[in-house]
Amino acid sequence: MTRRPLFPFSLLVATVISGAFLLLPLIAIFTRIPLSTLVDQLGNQVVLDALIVSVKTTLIAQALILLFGTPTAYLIATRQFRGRSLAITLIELPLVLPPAVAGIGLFAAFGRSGLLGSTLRVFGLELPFTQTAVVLAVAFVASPLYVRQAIASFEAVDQSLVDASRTLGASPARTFARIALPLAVGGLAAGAALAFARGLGEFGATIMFAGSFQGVTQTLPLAIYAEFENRFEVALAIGGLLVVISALLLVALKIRLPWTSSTSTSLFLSARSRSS
Amino acid sequence: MTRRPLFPFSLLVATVISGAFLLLPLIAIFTRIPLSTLVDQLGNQVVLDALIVSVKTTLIAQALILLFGTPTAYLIATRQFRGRSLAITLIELPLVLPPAVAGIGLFAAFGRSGLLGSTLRVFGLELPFTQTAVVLAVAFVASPLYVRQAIASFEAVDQSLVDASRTLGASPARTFARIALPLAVGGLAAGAALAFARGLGEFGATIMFAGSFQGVTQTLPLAIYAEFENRFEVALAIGGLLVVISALLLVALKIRLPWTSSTSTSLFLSARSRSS
Amino acid sequence: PRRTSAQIRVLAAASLTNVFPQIDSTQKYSFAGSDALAAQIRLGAPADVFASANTSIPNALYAQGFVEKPVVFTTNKLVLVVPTSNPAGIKTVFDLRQKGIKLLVGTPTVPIGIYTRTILKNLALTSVLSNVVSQETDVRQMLTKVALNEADAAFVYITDAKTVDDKVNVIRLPAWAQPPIRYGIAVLKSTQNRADAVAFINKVLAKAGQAKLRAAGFGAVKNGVTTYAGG
Amino acid sequence: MDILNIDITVPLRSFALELALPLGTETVALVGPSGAGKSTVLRAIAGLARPSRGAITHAGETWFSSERGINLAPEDRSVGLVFQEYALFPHMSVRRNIAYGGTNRVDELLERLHLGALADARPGQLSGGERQRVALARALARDPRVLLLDEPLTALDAHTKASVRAELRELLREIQLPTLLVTHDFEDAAVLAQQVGVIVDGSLVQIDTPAALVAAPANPFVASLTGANLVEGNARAHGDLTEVILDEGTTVYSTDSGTGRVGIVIYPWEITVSAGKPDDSSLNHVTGTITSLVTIDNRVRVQVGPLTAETSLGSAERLRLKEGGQVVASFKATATRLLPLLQPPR
Amino acid sequence: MDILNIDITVPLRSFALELALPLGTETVALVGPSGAGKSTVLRAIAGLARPSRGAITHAGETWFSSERGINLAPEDRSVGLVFQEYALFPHMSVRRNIAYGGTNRVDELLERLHLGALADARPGQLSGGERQRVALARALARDPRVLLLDEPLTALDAHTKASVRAELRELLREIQLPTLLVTHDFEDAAVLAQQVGVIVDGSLVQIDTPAALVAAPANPFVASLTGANLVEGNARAHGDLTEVILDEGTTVYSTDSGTGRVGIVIYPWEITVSAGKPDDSSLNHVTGTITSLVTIDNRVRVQVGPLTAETSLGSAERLRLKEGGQVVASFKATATRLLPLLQPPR
Ligand SMILES: Nc1ncnc2c1ncn2[C@@H]1O[C@H](COP(=O)(O)OP(=O)(O)OP(=O)(O)O)[C@@H](O)[C@H]1O
Ligand SMILES: Nc1ncnc2c1ncn2[C@@H]1O[C@H](COP(=O)(O)OP(=O)(O)OP(=O)(O)O)[C@@H](O)[C@H]1O
Ligand SMILES: [Mg+2]
Ligand SMILES: [Mg+2]
Repeated sequence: MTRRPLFPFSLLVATVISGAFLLLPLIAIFTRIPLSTLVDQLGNQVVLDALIVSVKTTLIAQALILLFGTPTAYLIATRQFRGRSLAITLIELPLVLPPAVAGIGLFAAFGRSGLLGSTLRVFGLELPFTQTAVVLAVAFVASPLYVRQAIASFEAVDQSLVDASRTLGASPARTFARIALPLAVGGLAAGAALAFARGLGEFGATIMFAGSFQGVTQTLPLAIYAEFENRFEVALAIGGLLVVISALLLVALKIRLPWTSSTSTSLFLSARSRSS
Repeated sequence: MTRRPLFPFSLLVATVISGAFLLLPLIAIFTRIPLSTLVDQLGNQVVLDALIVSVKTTLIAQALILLFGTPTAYLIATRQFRGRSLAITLIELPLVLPPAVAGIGLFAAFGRSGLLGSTLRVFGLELPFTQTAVVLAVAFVASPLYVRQAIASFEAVDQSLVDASRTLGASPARTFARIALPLAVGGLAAGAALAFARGLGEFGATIMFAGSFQGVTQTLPLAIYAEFENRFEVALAIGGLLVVISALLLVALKIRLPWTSSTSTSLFLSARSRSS
Repeated sequence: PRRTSAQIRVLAAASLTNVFPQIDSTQKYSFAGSDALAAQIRLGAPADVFASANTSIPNALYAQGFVEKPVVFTTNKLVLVVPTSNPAGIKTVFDLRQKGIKLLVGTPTVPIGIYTRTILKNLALTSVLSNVVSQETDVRQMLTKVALNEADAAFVYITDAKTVDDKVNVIRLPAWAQPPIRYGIAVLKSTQNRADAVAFINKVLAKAGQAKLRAAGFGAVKNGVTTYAGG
Repeated sequence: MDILNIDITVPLRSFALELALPLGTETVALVGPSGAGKSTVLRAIAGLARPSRGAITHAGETWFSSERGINLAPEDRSVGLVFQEYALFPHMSVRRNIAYGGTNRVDELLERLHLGALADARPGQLSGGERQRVALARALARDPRVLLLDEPLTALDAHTKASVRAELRELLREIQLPTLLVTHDFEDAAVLAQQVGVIVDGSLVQIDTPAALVAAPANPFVASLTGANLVEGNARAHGDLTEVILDEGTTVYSTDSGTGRVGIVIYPWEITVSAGKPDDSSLNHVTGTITSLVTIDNRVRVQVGPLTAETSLGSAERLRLKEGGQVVASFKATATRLLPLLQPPR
Repeated sequence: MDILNIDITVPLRSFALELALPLGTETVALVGPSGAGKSTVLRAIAGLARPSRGAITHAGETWFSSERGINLAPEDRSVGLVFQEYALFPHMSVRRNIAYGGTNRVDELLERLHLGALADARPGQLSGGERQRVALARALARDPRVLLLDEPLTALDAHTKASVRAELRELLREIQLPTLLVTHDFEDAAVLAQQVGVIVDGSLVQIDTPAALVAAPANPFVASLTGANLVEGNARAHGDLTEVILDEGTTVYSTDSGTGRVGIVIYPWEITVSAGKPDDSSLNHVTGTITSLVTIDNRVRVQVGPLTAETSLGSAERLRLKEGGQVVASFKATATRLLPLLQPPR
C-alpha cells in the first residue's frame, strides 16, 4: 500500500524540477530588475525604437511564415511522395545552425556576393543591413517550428471531410480555405505561437545578416546587447519587457476559436474509426 | 478550365519558395567551404575537443530532457487542472528569451550570487563555467521544444487503452511504461529530434553561462565563434560539419520503431481532437 | 621554492584569442566580448583574471568591487578594413565620404564604437557616419561581413584585422588621430587562486609576454608596470 | 444469491446516472439510447468513473463507498472489462495482449477462444470477430470475478455477428460469472442475457426477462426497442375496455386501462392483414392503403397507415398484397397495450 | 434505361476490384464482407479513387476513361455521396453544411428532411439519425445526378434504425435517381434496394433481387448473409436426388445436383422441429439435443446439432421445447440447396 503513490509522486517531483528549472531563470531575471527600471524603459527612445522594429519585423516575418509555410505544410501533409521524411528533416535543419552560421548562410545565399546576389541586384535589391534582412533572418530561424507543427495539424484533418467537400462541388482551393484551414487552425495557432516566440527572441542571425541600426534593424534582443556594456540593468529590463510582451502574446494566441472545442469529440471518433 | 490548376500550382510555388528559402543558406554555406577544409577539421584538435564536448553535453542534456521532460509532459497531458494552458505557455516562454538573456537568467538562478546560489554552495556545487553549465544551458533552451511535443503525443494516446491497462490489473506506473510510452514513442522521438537540433546549435546562453573553455565548455558553435578570429574557412567548415552531423542524427532519429507507422495516423488524429 | 600552480580561469577579450595561449598555454581561457565577460563577472562567475579590450570596463568593475585595481597591459590601434575585392574602391579613410558606401562601426556603447567616433572626430570625418549601415557590438562580426564582401568598410582593431588579412585589405590610419586604446587586466576579487592569478598577469606583463603581444600586432605600453600589484 | 451489489449515483453532463442493481452469477444486459449512461455503469464498476454517492460491494468486499471513503483503484478490483472498440494494445501480439492481464492461463485461453493460430499476430491484422475474442480472452486472463462487456457485438459485420453471438452465449454460460453486457440491440440482449435492464437518461426504467419486456413494455422507448408499433391517441373508459381515438382518426379498443393522452403499443406479428374485415375475434381494424411491402426472410412487413404488420410470405402471396392496395389491418384488444406518455416519445 | 455505366478495375492492397454495373433510376445495394471493396466502388464513381482501367459514363458524359485519359475531378461529377460516418463539417451549422453543396434548395431540404428546427445547431449536438438526415440533405443540395450512400444506417442505434430506414426508403423512391447503397446488413439491403449486388474480394459474385438471393444464394457468403444454415459434406448422385453425407455423419438429400465437397444451405424457417420423425413430406431428418433456445419477437430459434431452426412461439410452447431435450429437425430435399465450395467458407 505504501508503494502505490510512488509513481504519481515521482511524476510530480519530475514536474516540479522541470518547472523550477525552466521558470527560475525567468523569475531570477525579474528579481534583478528594479520595477522602476522596467517601467522607465517604456520611455527610453532606444527601447521604443527597438520595440517598434521588433514588432514590425516579427509581424511581417510571421505573416510570411504563415503565407508560405501554410501551403508548404499543406502540400507535404496531403501528398504522399518519396523522400517525404527527408523533406521534413530538411525543414528542421535550420534549427541546428548556430546563429552566426545561420547569418553567414543568409549572406552566402542572399548577400550581394551570395548565390542569388546578382539576381537580386537585377531587381535593385540589396538585402543585408535592411529591415528586410531582419525579416528574413527571423523567418529563417522561426519558420521550421511553424511548418513542422502545421504539417502535423493538416495531417490530422479528417480525410473524409476533405473528400466530402470535393464531392459537394468544392474545388481543392475552396476545400482548403473552407474545410482544412478552419479545422487545422488550433494546431496552426500553436505552431505560430512557437515560431513567434522564437522569432521575437532571435538575435544571432539577425545581427549577422541585418546588422544593428537603431530604428531600422535594431530589434529588442539587439538593443539588449547594445546596452550590456553601459547599463546592465537596462539590458535586463529590456529582456524582462520582452518576456512580458511575449507571454501576453502567447496567451492571446491560445484563445481558441469558438467551435474547436465542440468538434473535438466528433473528430476524435472519426479519427479512432480510421485507425482501427 | 485554365483556372483549375491555379491552386495546386500556387501550393507548389509556395512550397518551392519556402524550400528554397530554408535550404539555400545551407547549400550556400557548403559552396563556401573547400571540401578539403571540411575533411581537415576532423584532424583539428580544437574541433575534436569541441566535438567531444558538444556530443557529450548534448547527449547528457538530451538524457535529462527525456528524464524530466517526459514525466512532466505525461502529468500535464493526463491531468485536467486549472491553469493548464498557462502552464504550457510558461513552458514555451524560454524560447522567447534572447540567448544572452537566457544565459543571464541561468546565472541569476544558479550562479554563485543567484537565487539558488547559496543552496548549491552547501552541496559544494559551483555551476557556471563547468560542463554542467553547458548541459543546463542546452537543456534550458532545448527542452521546451521536447516537452511541448511530448504533451501532444501523450494526449494522443487512446484513453481507452490506458483504461484497459488499469482494469487488467496494471498500476499507473506499469500502464505508463508498457502502454503510454510505447504508443507515444513516435511523437516523443520527433520532439527529441527538434530539441536535439536546437541543443546542438545552441550558442548564446552557453557562452554566457558556461564560458568557452576549450575541452571543457567549448562546444562546436563556440569553437566556430573562436575560429572566426583565426581562420574564417575553418569556422565555416565546422559549421558545415555540424550541419552534416545533425542531419545524420535527425534522419537516424526518424527511423521509427516497427509498429509506430501503423499507429502514427491515429496518434495524430486523436491529438488534434483533444488539443483543439 | 615554486609551489605547483593550479590552472586558473582567464576571461579575456575576444581579440586576445590567439595571443594569450601563446603567452601561457597552461591556463583555461574563455574568450568573448568584454561586455559579456563583465556581465558574467557581475553575476558572480567563478574566474580569476579578467583581461578587457579597454580600461573603462575593468575600472568600472573595480569601482563596484568586483575586481582588484586593473593595470594596462597592452594597446591596440584602429584600422580600416575593406574587402580584397574592394568594390567601393576605398584607398584611404577619406574615401569613406563617398555616398552609398556600406560602412560598419561599433555602437557608441562598446569600446570599438567609442574609439571609432574619436578617431573620426580627430580626422574631422564625422560626416561619414551617415554611411553607417550597422552599429555593431562585435569586432569579429564586422570583419566577417567585410571578409564576405557584404560591407564596404569597417573600423576594427589592427590585431583582429591581421587574422583575416587574406580576405581583407588593411588601411592604416594616421597615428596622430589614433585614440589611446589600452587593454586593462585585473584579478577578480572572488578568486581562490590569487597567487596564480597574479603570476599569470605578471607573465603577460613580462618581456616575453609583451613580445608575443607585439608579434600579434598589439602595441607596447609606455611606462607600463611590469608587476601586478592589485589592491 | 447476489454477488455484486451496485447502488450508485454518477453525475453526468446533463443528468445523473442513478442505479441500484444486485447481480448474481447471471448475465444482465443493459440496453438504452445512446448517451443514456450505459457505459458509465460499467466504468463506475471497473473504477474508471467515480460515483458521487453510493457503494459497490463484491462478495462482502467494498470496492467503493462514498460513506466510508473507499474507492479501490481499477487494478485492485477484479473486473474483466471488454471495451466497445476492444481497446487492444496495438503494439503487442495477441499473446502478449492476453498475457497483459495475467500469464497463468494464456495458452488455455488461446485454445479455448480458437486464437492459437493468431497468437503472434498484431491486433491490426485481425478481423472484427477475432479482435472480439482476443479482448474477451484478455479480460478473462485476469481471472476476473465480474465480467463487463461494452457493446461487444457492435463492431462486427452483420454476417459474422450471429456466429460470434452464439459463441459468446456459450462462453457466458460456461464461466458462470456475474456479467453486465451493454448493447444497443434488443436481439443481442435477448440472446445473451437472462435479464434485460433498460436505461433511459440515467435511470433504470425497467428490468425483466426479454420475454416480459416484450409482453409489457413499461415505456415508449422499450416498446420501440422491442420492435412494436407505437402510435398516439386519446383514451377514455368504454365499459370494461378503453376506447382510444388515434390521432389519425380511427378508434381502437384496449383491455388495458388509461385516460387522456396515451401511447398505443402493438407488435407487428399481432396484426393480421386481410382484404376485408376478417371474421375473427379481432376488435380493432385499421383500413388503409399499403405504402410499403418488404420481404425479410420468409416474412413480409406491410405498412398500412401508421402501422407495420408482419405476415408470412405465404399469406402475403395468397392475399396478393401489393403496394397501393387497400387492406384492413386487424388486431385484438388484448394485443393493444396502453402506455402513459410521461415524456414525448423520441 | 441505364443512366450510369460503370466498368472499372481498381487495384487495392491485396486484390483488385473489378466491377461492371449498369444502373438505371433504381437503388442497387452493395453488400459484402468488410474490406471487400464496397466503399471503393463509391469512391471510384465519385472521383475519389482512380481506377487503373475502364470507364464510368453518365448519360453520355464520360466521367472517367482510362483509354481516353479522362478523369473528371470529384467536384465536376454530379454525385451526392453520403459517407459512412456522415463526414459533416463540425465547424458549420446544419444550414451551412447543407448550403455547402448548393444554396438554391436549402430551405426546401431543411423542411423536407424535418431539419427546420435544427438549422442552427452544430453537427456535434445532433443525434445519429439527425446527422444522417443532414448528410443526406447536404448531398441532395448539390442536385446530384447519382446518389451514393455508404452504410447510411450503420451508425444508428437499433431502435432508431427502423424508422430512419423507412424514411430513407420513401426518399429514395421519390427522388428517382440512380442510387448505389453500401451496407453490411442484408435486411437493410432488402428494405431499401430493388437489386442487391454481393461483392466478395473485389468481385461481384451475385446480383439479383433480394428474394432471388434468398432463393438461390450463389456462394457461401451470400448464404450466411441471408441468414441460412451452412454446413459442409460430401455429395454423390442418388437417383434423381443428390445424397450428401454431412461431416457430422447424418445423410441428407437434395434436389440440387452436385458431387464431392459441397456446402449445404438450409434456411431456419424451412426446418421443422418435432419430438419424433414427423409425418410430412420432409425427406431429411437430423436428430439431436437442443443446445440453445432463444426467443426473438414471436419466434423461437432452436439450435439442434449444427442446424438452427426457427419456429413460432406457439409451436415451441406446444412442443415444450427446452434446452437439452431430444428433437428431430426436418427439412425438405427441395429446401436443401447445394453450393460448390470453391474457396473455404469464411
Ligand atoms: N466524464 C464525463 N463527465 C460528465 N459527463 C459525461 C462524461 N462522460 C460521458 N458523459 C456523458 O454522460 C452521458 C452518458 O455517457 P455514456 O457513455 O455512459 O452513454 P452510453 O449509454 O454508453 O452511450 P452509447 O450508447 O452512445 O455508448 C452522455 O450524455 C455523455 O455525454
Ligand atoms: N488507397 C488504397 N490503396 C490500396 N488499398 C486500399 C486503399 N484503401 C483501401 N484499401 C484496401 O482495399 C480494400 C477494400 O477497402 P474498402 O474500404 O473498399 O472496403 P469495404 O468493402 O468498404 O469495407 P468495409 O465494409 O469495412 O467498409 C481493403 O482491403 C483495404 O485495405
Ligand atoms: Mg457506451
Ligand atoms: Mg467501407
